[in-house]
Amino acid sequence: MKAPIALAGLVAGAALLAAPAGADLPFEGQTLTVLNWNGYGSDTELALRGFEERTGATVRHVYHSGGEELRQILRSGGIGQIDVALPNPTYILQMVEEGMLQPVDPDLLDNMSKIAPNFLEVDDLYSDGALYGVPWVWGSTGLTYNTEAFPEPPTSWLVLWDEANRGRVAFMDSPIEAVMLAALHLGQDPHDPDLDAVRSALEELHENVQTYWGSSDDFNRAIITGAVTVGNYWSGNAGSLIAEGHPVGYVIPDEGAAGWLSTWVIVRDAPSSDLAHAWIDWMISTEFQLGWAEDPEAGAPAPANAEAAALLSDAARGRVQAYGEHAERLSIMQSLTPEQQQVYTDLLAEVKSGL
Amino acid sequence: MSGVLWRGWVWLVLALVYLPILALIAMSFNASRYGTFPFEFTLRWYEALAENRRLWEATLRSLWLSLAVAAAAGAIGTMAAVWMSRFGRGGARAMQGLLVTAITVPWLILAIAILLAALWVGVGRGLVTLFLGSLVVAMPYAALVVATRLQGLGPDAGLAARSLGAGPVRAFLLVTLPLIARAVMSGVMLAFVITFNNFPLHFFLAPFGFNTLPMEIYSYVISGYVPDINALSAIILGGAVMLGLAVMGWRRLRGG
Amino acid sequence: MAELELDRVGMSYGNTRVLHDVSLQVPDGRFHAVVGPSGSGKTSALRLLAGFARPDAGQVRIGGHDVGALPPERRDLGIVFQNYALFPHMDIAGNVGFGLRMRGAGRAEIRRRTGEMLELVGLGGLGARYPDELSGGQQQRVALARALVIRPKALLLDEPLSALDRKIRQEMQLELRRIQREAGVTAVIVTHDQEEALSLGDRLTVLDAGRVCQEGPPFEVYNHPASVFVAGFLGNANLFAGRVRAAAEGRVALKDAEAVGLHLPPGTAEGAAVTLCIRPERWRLAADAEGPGLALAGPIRHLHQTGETGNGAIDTPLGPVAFTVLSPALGDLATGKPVTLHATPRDIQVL
Amino acid sequence: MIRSRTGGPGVARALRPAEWPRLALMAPATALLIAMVAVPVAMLAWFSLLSGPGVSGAVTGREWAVMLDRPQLYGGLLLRSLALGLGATALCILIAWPTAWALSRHVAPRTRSAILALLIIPHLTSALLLIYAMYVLIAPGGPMMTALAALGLAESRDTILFTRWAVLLMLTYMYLPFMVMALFAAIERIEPTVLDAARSLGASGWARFRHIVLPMTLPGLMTGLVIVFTPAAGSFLEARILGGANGMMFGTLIAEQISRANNQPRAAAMAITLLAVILLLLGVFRLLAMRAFPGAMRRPGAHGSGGWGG
Repeated sequence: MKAPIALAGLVAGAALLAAPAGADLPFEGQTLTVLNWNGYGSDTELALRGFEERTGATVRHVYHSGGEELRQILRSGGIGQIDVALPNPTYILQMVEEGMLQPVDPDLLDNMSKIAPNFLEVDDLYSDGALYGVPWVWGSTGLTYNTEAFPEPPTSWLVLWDEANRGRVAFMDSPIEAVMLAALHLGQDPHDPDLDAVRSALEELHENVQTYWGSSDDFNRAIITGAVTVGNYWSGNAGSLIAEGHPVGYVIPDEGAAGWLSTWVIVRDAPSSDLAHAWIDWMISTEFQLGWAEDPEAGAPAPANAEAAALLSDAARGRVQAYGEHAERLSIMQSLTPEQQQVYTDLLAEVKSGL
Repeated sequence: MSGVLWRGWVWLVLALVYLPILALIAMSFNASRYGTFPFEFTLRWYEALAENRRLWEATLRSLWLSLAVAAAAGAIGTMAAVWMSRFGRGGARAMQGLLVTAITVPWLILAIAILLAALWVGVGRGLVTLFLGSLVVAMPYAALVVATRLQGLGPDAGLAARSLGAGPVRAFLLVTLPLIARAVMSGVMLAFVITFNNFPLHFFLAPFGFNTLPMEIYSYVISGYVPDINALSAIILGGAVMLGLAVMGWRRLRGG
Repeated sequence: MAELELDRVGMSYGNTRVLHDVSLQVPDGRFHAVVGPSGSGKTSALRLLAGFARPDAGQVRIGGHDVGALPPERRDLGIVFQNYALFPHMDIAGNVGFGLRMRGAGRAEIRRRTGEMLELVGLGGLGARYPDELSGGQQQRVALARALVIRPKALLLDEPLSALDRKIRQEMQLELRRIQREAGVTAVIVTHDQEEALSLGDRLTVLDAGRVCQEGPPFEVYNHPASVFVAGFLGNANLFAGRVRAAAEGRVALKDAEAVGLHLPPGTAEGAAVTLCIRPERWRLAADAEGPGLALAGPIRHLHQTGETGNGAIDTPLGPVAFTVLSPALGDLATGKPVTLHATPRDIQVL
Repeated sequence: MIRSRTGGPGVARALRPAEWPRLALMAPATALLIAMVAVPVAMLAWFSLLSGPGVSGAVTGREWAVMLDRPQLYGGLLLRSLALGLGATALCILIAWPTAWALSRHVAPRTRSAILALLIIPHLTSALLLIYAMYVLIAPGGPMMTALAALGLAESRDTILFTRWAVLLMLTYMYLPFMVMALFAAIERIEPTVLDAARSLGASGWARFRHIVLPMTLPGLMTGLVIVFTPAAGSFLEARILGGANGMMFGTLIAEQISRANNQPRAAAMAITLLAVILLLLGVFRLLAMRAFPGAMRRPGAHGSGGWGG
């Protein structure tokens, strides 16, 4: 009984050893450095192993905790060390201006054709006609609530300001999201609001906020344990909570919500531009996008790959909150000028300090 | 009677210090990924940890960075301490002032100062910046530990060796160094521990992609985590305490 | 001022009994020395008087009152510790004035009395120094001044001179005696140094293993030790084992030697084992044995001069015998030269 | 040989060959301290005057103007940081003092060294692990809240996590063992007979503490103050992870200036402000201590070997 198993193991081992030598892997021994959020798809086993099998290259991750920090990492030495990054398209133009990015060559991406056309129409992806960002996934930052505390789904952002929810709100620690949400709440143009009004709205909101969440874990923990009952949260992650059976609901309020797109960019002076293209091609492949979205614990947003989106199981479709009617009420985030960014950052910092 | 109250207080404080640590270890065996109850025993997170290459790689990275820094800090610190105790005169006090000042500056502020200076020079983040920054934080501890020992020792032994015909280098290597070996070891260990633990410096000075263990833990805690970090923390904290107790037990056995 | 009294006290640390039935009486204004080897219980006795320890049995009395329940801070005793126990963070004036401060004395009074006391101990003008800037002898004086300035009911001294050099120690013994007289304070000194005990105390108590061995004036105790232990502990002694041969005549037989005529204590039984004790300085050098008493002859084994006196020993059938002579007499002696030592019955103690 | 370098009249001397090895002993440490501490910290002052981003802008002093323009925010955060730092230090002293005393006077030496080791060991691993352990402990629905809820003392969803109290608790927890060490070392140095002497002179329990024990442990207390207050007031992680909406500290904002706002000059200006205020406060404490107990803060051994009292 034992001998055949040992033998089988030996054969399998030999096959494994032989495989890399036999297969013609184009990037054998190279390393790709990815700049991303922690736990945002690209560092799953699926992503790493799939890429290694295809290219022979290993992947290294550098983590950031927000778009501002992402750019900061590139500014302070990341260029030349990091190959690809995953900014929100609102940052792309400015990053091009700062000389942080190099154009993506769509001809090197076999899966480019599968991306839903509407995502490729976003202006922020292009500079001087050249493509810089490749759409990957998309989602919204909507109202997420505890269904036990709110048997009737709330339909307006007003609920965050409601005095009844003092100390029960989790609010996202992101300047641009904060400003856009306050603007929507105030009925203003989310892309060009009256900042004084926004400031006082956020200061008022601060009274209700229990925590400014910085990670999906912060939010998950807070809402599952009941420490908070309502907040603004990403669609995909909220979908995962719902799928896991937690008493959580997710809506796009009547005022609308911020919509976002995650796009891959290639950093200027990337150690290997070809490898970077190979990576992006893998990331937007139907196989990866479907695999990620179908993993019930991964908290994946909606795939930008139309083929993958069409193949989604119902369960996965529910999790990623990729419903057409949602999209209509979304205000897709737009680029900010450096001045705006500084102002937004200072504004949120001041509100958060409570002083 | 009052002695009982005093001792009770000590045990109470000890218990409180260990409360979070024990809670963490307990929760590392809890199935809920959000650390909630009811408690359901599982080894799942330890299994996940065993497969988590990132955490192990970060642990190794932290270990060798700390080892390298500790070795350098021990050497440079011992040299400075010897200089202070034997030749320093007025300079010793100035040197001591510098060492103590270096210890007094909060790590966050020092990290930012070094980062900005490194950017200004054009070096920026990098292994060299990280190494030198860690070294300058750890070295004063090693130097002060050795200097204290040398001060307690006095120059007699070294002078005696000199009077018996040993040259200054041989006198140091054969007589003084063995006498301060334990202090040097303590200094090196202290430097190791401080480097291992110095998150602010790692956070601002490490080159991108060079995530030390504290940085990995930070990124887990800040940007969403998997409970295998509970398992790793439990192993490190539990392991450190076990190691400490083992060392003490060994010393006791040897001592009596 | 008051008399101090330990009345049949017993004391234990855990299961170890350190004092058995110890009594001590120090009349008002007297200087009493308690002497014994380390572990004899002398420090425990002092701690009982001071109030740092409680007796298991018996009473501690100060001025006739039982103070068993009184904590040390309310006993009004001045204590000088072996290591002086000066407060390192206070200057000398602060140290000396501390007890007055604790008693709520006014600033001016503290300054005046502190100054007076520093003058008394010979440290006038050093009030602003710190303890670590003084020599050992000076620190000792500060400790004394600090204990005396509160005008204590009594002064307790715990090995106060043991940390000092020999020369300063002798000087300080005289000083201590002078200051105690001038202050007129009852004092108890605890020491393992017999010389110190003999020169300081009006009376002397010898302790061993937690029991009182002998009590009396120094001269008395030294010259008439009550036991082999006391004889050996207080100064040097040549001890010879013997057996009573003719009690009526006072004859005692020593090993391998002639019987010796002595004044035996009344009631000594025939055949009883006794020990003869002869202090080295009691020997007379004699050309040959004459008169009653004990004579021992033999070659000089060694000699050395210590100052005004010289010490030596001769080899005898009874073993080496120590003697002390005044320095001038040393001139006639040389190692190896045979001499005879003679002691009259008055010089011989029978134990 | 060793004593050959007696200073002589202050004539500029050429270094004799024999002195080179000596200088080589101190050169690496000195170079390191100057290049990596003195120069960068001094340069913060210069960087703070530039206009960002980066450290190559023109000298404008803009960031100081911004900070002065918003005294409520920057001053308020600074005060909060100092208050949290001082609060944690005070709590550390209150808890550590009796602990150190009990260890020194009421615990057998063997047990004592074991307890001291057990106290310090977890704190030598990684601050982040401890913060994280505290997070797990006090998280809503976590062990502590569940236990309190079971006792009917609180609701399990309530927690002090994400409040200033959590930050204060964490800072106290983080630095307590170091304060115990500092005070223990100081208390060990008080000879028991010194306290007996004070007693015999009429000092009651409180008076002995006030006049003997407190001043004699003052140097240890000052050491403790430096090793607790300085890092506590300059911390940012504790507030970042446990502080939530209300726990923001000055250090958190400094770190954000670098990692988020890309405003290095403001980070420099804030860092130098914090450093100056901390050093100033430490100086004031030292002065107050010297006022209250002039003899206690002397350097020991004016007659002895001289000390680098640590």
